[in-house]
Amino acid sequence: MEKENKILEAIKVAFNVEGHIAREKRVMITANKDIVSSILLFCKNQQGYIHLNHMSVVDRIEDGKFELNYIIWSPTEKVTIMLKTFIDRENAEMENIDSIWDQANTYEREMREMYGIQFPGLIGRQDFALEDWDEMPPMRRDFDTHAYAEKTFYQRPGREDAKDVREELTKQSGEVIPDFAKKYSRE
Amino acid sequence: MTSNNKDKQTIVEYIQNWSRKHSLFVMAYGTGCGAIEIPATMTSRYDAERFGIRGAATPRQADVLLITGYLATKTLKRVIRVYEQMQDPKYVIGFGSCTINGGMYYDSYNTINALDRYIPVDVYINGCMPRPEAVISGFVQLQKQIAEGTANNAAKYKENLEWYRANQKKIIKNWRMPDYNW
Amino acid sequence: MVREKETTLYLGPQHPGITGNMMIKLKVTGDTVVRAETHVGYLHRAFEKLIERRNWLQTFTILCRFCVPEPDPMELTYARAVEELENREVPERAEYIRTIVMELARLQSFMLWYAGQSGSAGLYLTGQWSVGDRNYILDLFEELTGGRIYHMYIWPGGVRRDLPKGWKDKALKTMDYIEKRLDEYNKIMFDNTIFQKRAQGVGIVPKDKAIEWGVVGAPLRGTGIKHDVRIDEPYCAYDKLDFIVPTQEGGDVWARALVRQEEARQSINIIRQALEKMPEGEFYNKVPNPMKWTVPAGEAWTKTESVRGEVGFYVVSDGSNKPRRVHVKGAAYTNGITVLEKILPGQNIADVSFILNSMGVCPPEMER
Amino acid sequence: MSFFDLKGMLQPLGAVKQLGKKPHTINYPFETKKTADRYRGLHYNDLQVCIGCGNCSTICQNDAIDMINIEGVEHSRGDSGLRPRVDNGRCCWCALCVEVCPTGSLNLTKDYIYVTPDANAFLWTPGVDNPEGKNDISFTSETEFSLSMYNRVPMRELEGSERVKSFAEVVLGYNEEEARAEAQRCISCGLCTNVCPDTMHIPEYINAIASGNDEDALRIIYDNNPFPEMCGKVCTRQCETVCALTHRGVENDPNDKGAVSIRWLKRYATETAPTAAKIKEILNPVIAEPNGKKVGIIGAGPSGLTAGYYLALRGFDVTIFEAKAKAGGMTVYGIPKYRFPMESVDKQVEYMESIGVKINYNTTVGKDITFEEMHTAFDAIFVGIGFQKAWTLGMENEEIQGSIPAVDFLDIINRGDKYDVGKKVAVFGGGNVAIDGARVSARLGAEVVILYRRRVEDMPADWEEIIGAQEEGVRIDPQTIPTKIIKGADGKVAGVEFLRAEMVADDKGGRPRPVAIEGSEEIFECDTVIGAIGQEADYSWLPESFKDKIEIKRGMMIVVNEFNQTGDPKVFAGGDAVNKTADAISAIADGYAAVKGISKLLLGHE
Repeated sequence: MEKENKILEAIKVAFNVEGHIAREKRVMITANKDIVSSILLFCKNQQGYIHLNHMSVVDRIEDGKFELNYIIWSPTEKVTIMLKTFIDRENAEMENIDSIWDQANTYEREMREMYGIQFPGLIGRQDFALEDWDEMPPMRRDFDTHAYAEKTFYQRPGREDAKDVREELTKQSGEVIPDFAKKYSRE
Repeated sequence: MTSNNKDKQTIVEYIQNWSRKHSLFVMAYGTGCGAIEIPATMTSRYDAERFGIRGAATPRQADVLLITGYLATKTLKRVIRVYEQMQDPKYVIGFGSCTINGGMYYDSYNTINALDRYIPVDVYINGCMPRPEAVISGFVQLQKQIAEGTANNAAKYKENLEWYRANQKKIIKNWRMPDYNW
Repeated sequence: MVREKETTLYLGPQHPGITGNMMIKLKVTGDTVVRAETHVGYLHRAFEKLIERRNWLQTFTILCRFCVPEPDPMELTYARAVEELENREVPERAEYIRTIVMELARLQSFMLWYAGQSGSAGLYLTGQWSVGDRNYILDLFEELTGGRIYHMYIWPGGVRRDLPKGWKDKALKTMDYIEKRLDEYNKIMFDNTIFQKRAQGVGIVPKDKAIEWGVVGAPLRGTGIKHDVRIDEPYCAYDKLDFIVPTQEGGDVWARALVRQEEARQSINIIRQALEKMPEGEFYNKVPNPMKWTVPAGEAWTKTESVRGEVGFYVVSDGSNKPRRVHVKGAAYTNGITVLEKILPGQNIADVSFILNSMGVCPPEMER
Repeated sequence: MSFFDLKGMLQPLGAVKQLGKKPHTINYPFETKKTADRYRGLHYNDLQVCIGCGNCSTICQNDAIDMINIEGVEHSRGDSGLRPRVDNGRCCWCALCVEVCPTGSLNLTKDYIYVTPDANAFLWTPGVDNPEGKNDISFTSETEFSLSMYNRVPMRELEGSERVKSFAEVVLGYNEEEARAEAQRCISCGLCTNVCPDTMHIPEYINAIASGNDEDALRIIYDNNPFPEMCGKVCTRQCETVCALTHRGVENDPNDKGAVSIRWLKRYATETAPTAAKIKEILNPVIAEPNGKKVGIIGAGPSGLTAGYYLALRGFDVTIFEAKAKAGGMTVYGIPKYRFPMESVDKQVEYMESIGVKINYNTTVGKDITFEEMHTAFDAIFVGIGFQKAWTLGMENEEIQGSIPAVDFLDIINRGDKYDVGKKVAVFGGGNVAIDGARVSARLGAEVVILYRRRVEDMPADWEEIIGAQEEGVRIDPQTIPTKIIKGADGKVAGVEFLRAEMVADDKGGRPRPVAIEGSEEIFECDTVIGAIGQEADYSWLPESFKDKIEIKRGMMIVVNEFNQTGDPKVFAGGDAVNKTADAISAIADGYAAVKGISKLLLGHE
């Protein structure tokens, strides 16, 4: 755990952020969005964490936030740093880091398309995987893909005679499930 | 499709169908997962060339379009374009669950569910994904239909072009494609 | 200096030289590539969205579809992520079986690569051989898992079924056969002057930039950097097995091909060792009733070395019976987009699909 | 490397040597490669084994499996009558449906080829579309690694030697962790609800427990059962006999067969509310405005109290007349305290009284108040008198000291009075009451033998009770037919004479009958004989004038309609006196049905 402690302390001292060691070779840090790029630069240029492993978003819709994760790795230390920050879901905007790592450009383009997060100064095509998409960014949790698919794509008929087992059983026995209990019935 | 037109064919039609049946040039367009079994079908172990099945690099040369699984809406546009570029006679084989009723991706916002709404399909092969034997049986079924003269969906497509276009345009919002004149 | 006229070429999505359903927009002057832009999305099925609607177990069946040529690392990486979240023990036998499955998958994927790499150089015979022989590995898979391509075999807690009777001997026999055949492929492919001339000095990934660019897998090892998740962060039974991670200097298509050639041999070596060392015992630490199975809240980042490079799964649980987020970082996500766009300029158009094959570009994994 | 690299030019020509080799091509379709023994091909379902639980349909992430009615399959006990149909236009052959199938009826076969030009022809009813598929089965699940969990979380109990020292409760109950784990096993099919006389919402409350919402579970239970604590401890649990998991769980445990312990989970839920006040707080019952209608109830047993509780919730003015000093009926006086402690009943009665149910104790109808008086004073009457009188053994010396019917014996002990059983006790019968008598005697320090006509496996008592009794040192002597009670010199019981019996197969296909073996008389010396061969009702309170309206079958059973209404529209009846099963849950169901009937009669809606 020596290496992990070393980098954790270094970041803590330099940026006054919270962090802990999740397990061997995993350092987790939570930082304010303003200093994310500084931490990344610090790790890359001064600590040898030169490999951007991954960037990810988690939609924390209940808090009105997007959780952004930057996962970086050092080929010498073999330690992974997971840097986390939260941004507002409304008018989501995050600093563009593709000047630090070029490949971040791809991740950011995808995030822009899938979550609607804006990265000022991001170059590259507006669309990534989608084409002529005019709904809300689809990976947002409030986008209902099943409903959209049912509405948009043809549903082949012939399966209307399907029965719900629980419902069929209540018909046979005359059971009446109270409304408040129904949320516990089988999906 | 069960009716047998074989007896009603003229000798010319019979020879035509017989020749078509034994020379199926497959469009080399791997649209989905099922494409992974195409190399296996085509190479030494299953050797589909025994049936006169072989690859063709461009749509103009091809007879058979394999829709190897799900179609993302973005691919659907290209598939329609490829299909329309193909010369008559042309056939479509749908691979696996995804082309029939959406398969695994039935609730995805980006994949179509029923292929036959957008282009006519001659044969469906069951499976996810169909293994080489199943693929070959699909081709054998197609050959049978060709010999019987029942595989004439290309003509159906032209007749019902408006219906197909309406369905296609429902999915493809930005329709910027040339009209091919077959 | 006279500026030559630029022409735009669209390579794909329907093109025999493309490695899947994707498109590369090339700006060329003469027959030299000036700029390349990768367009993906032709295979976008929104897996990560669909997973939001599926519970922890249902997710495992859909994951293997992320990458068609080599689905097993996806299953494994997910299983390991869930196990990490849950602190679920995996029986040792399962770890060995997983190792074998991973290496078999690697091997069969290499055999597809043989076909692609030589085919894009115009050598079609290798493909006929290797893809034909690949069926023997798929037969092994079929007997072990019940499926040829999509195995859906490695799941959280272990593997689905134990090795069937007689499988071990059959696997060893197949390995002997494949090993013999690899030599024959080499004769018609690697020893072939045409291939050598096509491959050497083409599509160079610079060593000093490789890690920073995010290059992973064989392309990285082809530059002389020895980085492999199997050694850096060993998983399954890799830390108990002896194997070499081959590297080559040069960073060109040739170096990558040599790396893969040696890796295929190492795979056979690993499979033999694992079959030998595998202990008896349980193969599955049963998960609870899948419909009510909840995983403690938390996040996990697990990495696996697939044939194309490092595959990472970022899995977040909110404590419910469905994953909150499963985000996949496939090897091709960097190798096939930014790295490719960097190394293509200056290359000959004819070499583009050659380079694509050697970079292991796998579109379904890029756009998911 | 020059262009004229001769080796590199010639080496590939080595491929020529392959020319003479036999190709490895599989000449499909003329030659077929055998698929693997585990191949995941088309589905096959054994329609006879399938119970239509729909677990396959629930696990299917592709929404490919529908449950449909098919010809020739009717619903029956523990079978919903539905069968799965797979949409092969959705299926991905992951075989999760096979892994979760609790009966093992659903399998995948080696057959996989299906080719057609018709896109609508991909609906596949396994077992109907491939009846011969049974011979082709390849991918199956086995109990040890099936995703259905066939092993019950064991219930912690007192040691047998510890139990006999006191009347302390034997079963210790699940703790939270155990309850969650047990609740997780439930596949929520709901087949159990169909056999529950009271159609309790079993999957719902189990799911509530599984997801950690114990209070919700309690609310769901109280929806149609106001005695969950009793049911949670002593229910006959028909539900557990049809649990989907029993079909293969029997391999692991022949007793509980791996059924979800529905009873113990209910018990766990009730432990959320240790006092009457807490029950009220959690349920927060909505009591309707008084509607001015008065209902009289005879007997404060499970059926009477149930009727009283739900009637009170609906705004009726309810008065219960109970002959004894405590409410609860047989559950208080007939069930030993080591199974069902007195406080449990008191708590529930207290809760009922708190929402307005009035109980007149020590008031016997026919003595303290006549039935005619009740009939005029109330708008409706519910009769829940139960079976109070034990059947006589019809044996010599039955009336002498030392011979006592089990119900009376249990009554005495439960009241807290003393009864001297002596050193040795013989119990006649094989039902729960017999076992209760035996186990209580054991707790009083006696050596106990149960004499039962048939084999141990034929005993109608719960397997747990039988095992529990044996652990406590009770000896079961099966295939014995008592013939006479032997009177000692002191005029008390001195022993029992019995015949050995052999089991004879029944000609009509019923269960084997015991037939006495001539001359096999034996004598068992004992101080007490407890007879537990059945009980009946006492209808002496019912005036003759009503007997033509209220029909009583064979002097025992009151005849009622679906609303538990008797021939007299004002009079409803329930409990042991009405239903054959004579258990508490049926009594509760009767009470609940009568509530609907009374509401319909007096308010015009159910």
